[in-house]
Amino acid sequence: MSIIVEGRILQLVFLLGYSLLILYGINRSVNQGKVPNIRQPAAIAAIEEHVGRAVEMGRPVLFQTGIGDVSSNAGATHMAMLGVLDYTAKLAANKEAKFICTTPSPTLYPMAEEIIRNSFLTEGKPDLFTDDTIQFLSNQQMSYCSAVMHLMKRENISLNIQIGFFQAENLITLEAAKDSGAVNIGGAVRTLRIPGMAFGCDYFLMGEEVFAAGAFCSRDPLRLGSLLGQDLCKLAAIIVILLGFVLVAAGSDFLVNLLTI
Amino acid sequence: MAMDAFVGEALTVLFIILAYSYLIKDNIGFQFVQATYVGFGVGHSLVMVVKYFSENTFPSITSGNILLVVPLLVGLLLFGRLVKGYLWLYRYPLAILVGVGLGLQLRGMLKANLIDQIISTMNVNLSATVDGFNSIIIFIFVLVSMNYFFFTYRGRQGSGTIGSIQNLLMKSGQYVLMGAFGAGFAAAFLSRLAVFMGIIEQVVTFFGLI
Amino acid sequence: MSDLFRSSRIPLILIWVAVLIIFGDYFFGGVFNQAFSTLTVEWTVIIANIAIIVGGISILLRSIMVSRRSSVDIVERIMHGWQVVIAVFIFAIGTAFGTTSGTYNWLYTYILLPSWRTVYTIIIFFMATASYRAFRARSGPSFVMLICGILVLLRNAPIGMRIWPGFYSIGTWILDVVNMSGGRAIMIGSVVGAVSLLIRILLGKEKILGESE
Amino acid sequence: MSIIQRIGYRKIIYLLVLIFTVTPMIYPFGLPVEVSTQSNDLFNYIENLPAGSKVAINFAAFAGMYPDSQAATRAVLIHIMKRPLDIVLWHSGPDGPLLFDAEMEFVSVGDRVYGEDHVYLPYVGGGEATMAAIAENIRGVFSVDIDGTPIDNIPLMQNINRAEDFDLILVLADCGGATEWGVRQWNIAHGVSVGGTPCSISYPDLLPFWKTGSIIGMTNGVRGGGEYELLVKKPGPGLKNTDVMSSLHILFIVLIVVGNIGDFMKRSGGGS
Repeated sequence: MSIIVEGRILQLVFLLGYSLLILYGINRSVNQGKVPNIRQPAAIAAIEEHVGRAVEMGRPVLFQTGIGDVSSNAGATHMAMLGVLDYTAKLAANKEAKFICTTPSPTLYPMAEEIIRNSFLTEGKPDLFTDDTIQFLSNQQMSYCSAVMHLMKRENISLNIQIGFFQAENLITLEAAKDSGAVNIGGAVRTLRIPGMAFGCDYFLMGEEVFAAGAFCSRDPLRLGSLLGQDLCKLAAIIVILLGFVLVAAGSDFLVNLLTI
Repeated sequence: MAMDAFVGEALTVLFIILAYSYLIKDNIGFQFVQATYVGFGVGHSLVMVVKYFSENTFPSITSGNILLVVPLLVGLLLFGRLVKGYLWLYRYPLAILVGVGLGLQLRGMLKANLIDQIISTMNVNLSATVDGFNSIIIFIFVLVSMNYFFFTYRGRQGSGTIGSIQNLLMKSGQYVLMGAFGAGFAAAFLSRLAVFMGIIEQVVTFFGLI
Repeated sequence: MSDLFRSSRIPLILIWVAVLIIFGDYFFGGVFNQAFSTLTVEWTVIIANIAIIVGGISILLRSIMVSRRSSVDIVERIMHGWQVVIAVFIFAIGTAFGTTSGTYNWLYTYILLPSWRTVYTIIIFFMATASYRAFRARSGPSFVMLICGILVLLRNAPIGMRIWPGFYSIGTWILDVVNMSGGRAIMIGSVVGAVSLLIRILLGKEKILGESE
Repeated sequence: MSIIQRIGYRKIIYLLVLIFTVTPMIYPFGLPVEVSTQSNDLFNYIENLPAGSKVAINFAAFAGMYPDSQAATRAVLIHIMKRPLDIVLWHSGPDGPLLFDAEMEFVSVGDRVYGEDHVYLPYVGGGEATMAAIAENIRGVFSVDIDGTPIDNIPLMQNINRAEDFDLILVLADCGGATEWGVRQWNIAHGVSVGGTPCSISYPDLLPFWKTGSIIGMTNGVRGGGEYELLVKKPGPGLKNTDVMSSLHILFIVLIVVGNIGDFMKRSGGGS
């Protein structure tokens, strides 16, 4: 019979179709220069507003990088976090707000330091980078929590940003920030981490919004292009569902059977 | 109770009290417990992996499949990550792990996460039963929630009917997703609660309260 | 020549080969199946288990480094030192006496289990204080989340059914319909994200193979 | 309000958590549990498996989170050991072997013969790739069983090579994705049905797989344990602690509601 294993033909069609849509998005943005513009996510707009507020109140802004787990799918979350870090550091340097970044991760520490240094440089304010701008507190989960809680109280922070790969300790730091009167802006990709983040934050990004925010902040044509491709893939899925619904309502399960050949 | 069991139970209760002393203030007792479990955990996982290799892989190399030496050697290149200047060696076995890992995950997701979910969503049963009602609700909720995750369309979403329809779909998608995460919070709480009950039960039985 | 090996060009080719074998086996079977079996059964299982050893040793090496650095405060240095000592001690006992021996079982049951589970459950206390202090219904959606969270809590608690039987059916409905629909939308999105990530890796655009030297 | 300010709301809430946990342990009021559809499906599927069917068990327990699915895992083990099924069990977490031995003290093996009715294979790491490798060629991954006996000498393992030789795979005590690996590498790739006792943090993410049929049934953490204990009529840790579960759930709901009302009054009253 056909060379493709029976029952998997449509899966191959979806795989190739999705790959082409994403390549189309990337090619259109990177090679043809038509970079898609995406609306500023609400949480990123909130960062801008609250960094301004921090300057007025003379209280520092805190950015946490999250745990540096090296598993392959967390890599994409780190890239998005570093994009937001770059965006926030430039904002803080531009408005001359006191900026503090804490990390429990030895792997993320050098990457974050390099990004903050460059951001301050491009904004023409390299002297803002002091030695407590980025602090490696401890790679033990709970010791990191208590260190961050003390820092929040001591520095009397007005904004706490936690967008990235976090584990259970994010609840502790969110509550400590709320306790010291700060605004929480957070983001989590994994579904088991989103409820804690959603409950504790004033503004937050859920699931793929974290990647969209990272792409928006880094303005990298490749990521923005792949976002357009991903939207087209989701649109294709919605169209197939709608088509299937109409057929099922009309009593024919042609599409349902087609999808399983 | 046998002597070593009693000493063991006493030690367990001591560890529990030391650990929960963190709630009053982060202290050396707590950090000792945390360092113990991290160190013990690493030691234990190394014991178990070495046990697997010594009983399964090495015998099958010596007894028959001599070719297994090649993946073993390639695997040892992973140690390049620990030696300054040899990071490039580490990338060869890592490439295999990344390629196999993502490949296996994606090929399974195509049916489990995509096609099966699409079929189950479109397969609405229109009978006037609770099940029928639920299947229509699920159909609407899935489409609306998917609408929340459109990023590039939102760029052109200005005024006019299309813009407001899109906004309405996205807003209602947000409501469905937030309801779903409320259920997620209850699950996360239930998960830790059971472990917590076991700990408190150990302390309570040790002091003979029940 | 040596910088060809140092660059990530050949590893990228390895990723291409692995992905082609895996999808080849899944969609076409036949000759791919033998390559797939060798790749997963003989290669990946061994490399993945060696990765666990490398991961464990890198944690210990980092602890040794921290415990030797004078800028770190003394308590943390001692604790990192203790971490390495107990890891080596447990490894020695485990390989010498075997994990089914009495002493190993005793150490495991009365030292590892309580210390791991207590650190894991401390979050319950913080969930309680966060419930009181941080969980706020600020907007419409977060109000819906709070209500659904409470309704599922009432469904999971056996007492919920005693207060009002409706709590069980409403909570189950939220799990089986609302949570399932939201989860399904995220699932479909995760497939799209995985395809996009794989394509960016195959194009060599993702820094997944670590920084160059 | 000065007392609360002086001691601080945190310490008071910590005390409340302790009180609401210890009291129902000392004075249990014993409430039954409703059995959910998913737990029922798992029970009926195992109950209706014809005699001599082969069941693979991936014991995926991790020391820290095991108590959450321990009650359900014990109840399923009791149930499956009673039925005339051939069982091949292996471990995907380093803590598996020790936790499994401790668990089997509560499970009677009846007149089963080791090596003919059930086999325990060792721990092997490697996550989803190893799960796929076992499905492809179990003899390539394991040369010996957990006691070191070569697989070729074990009668039960004679005609077992691939996932297709099994009728069901149970992923027990999974808290980190092992059930999803089972769905992707055993159900999708080889057509074997998946059942399991996941801990409740992974339960909501697995519901869509139950809806599409890849997962035939599953329990929901400690609450599912109580439900399955009812089904196998063997009370255990699940049913014993239902009252503590209830009291702590109520405490949490009260804290959330009081926190929000307080905040609402302060905002509308003080207008801050």
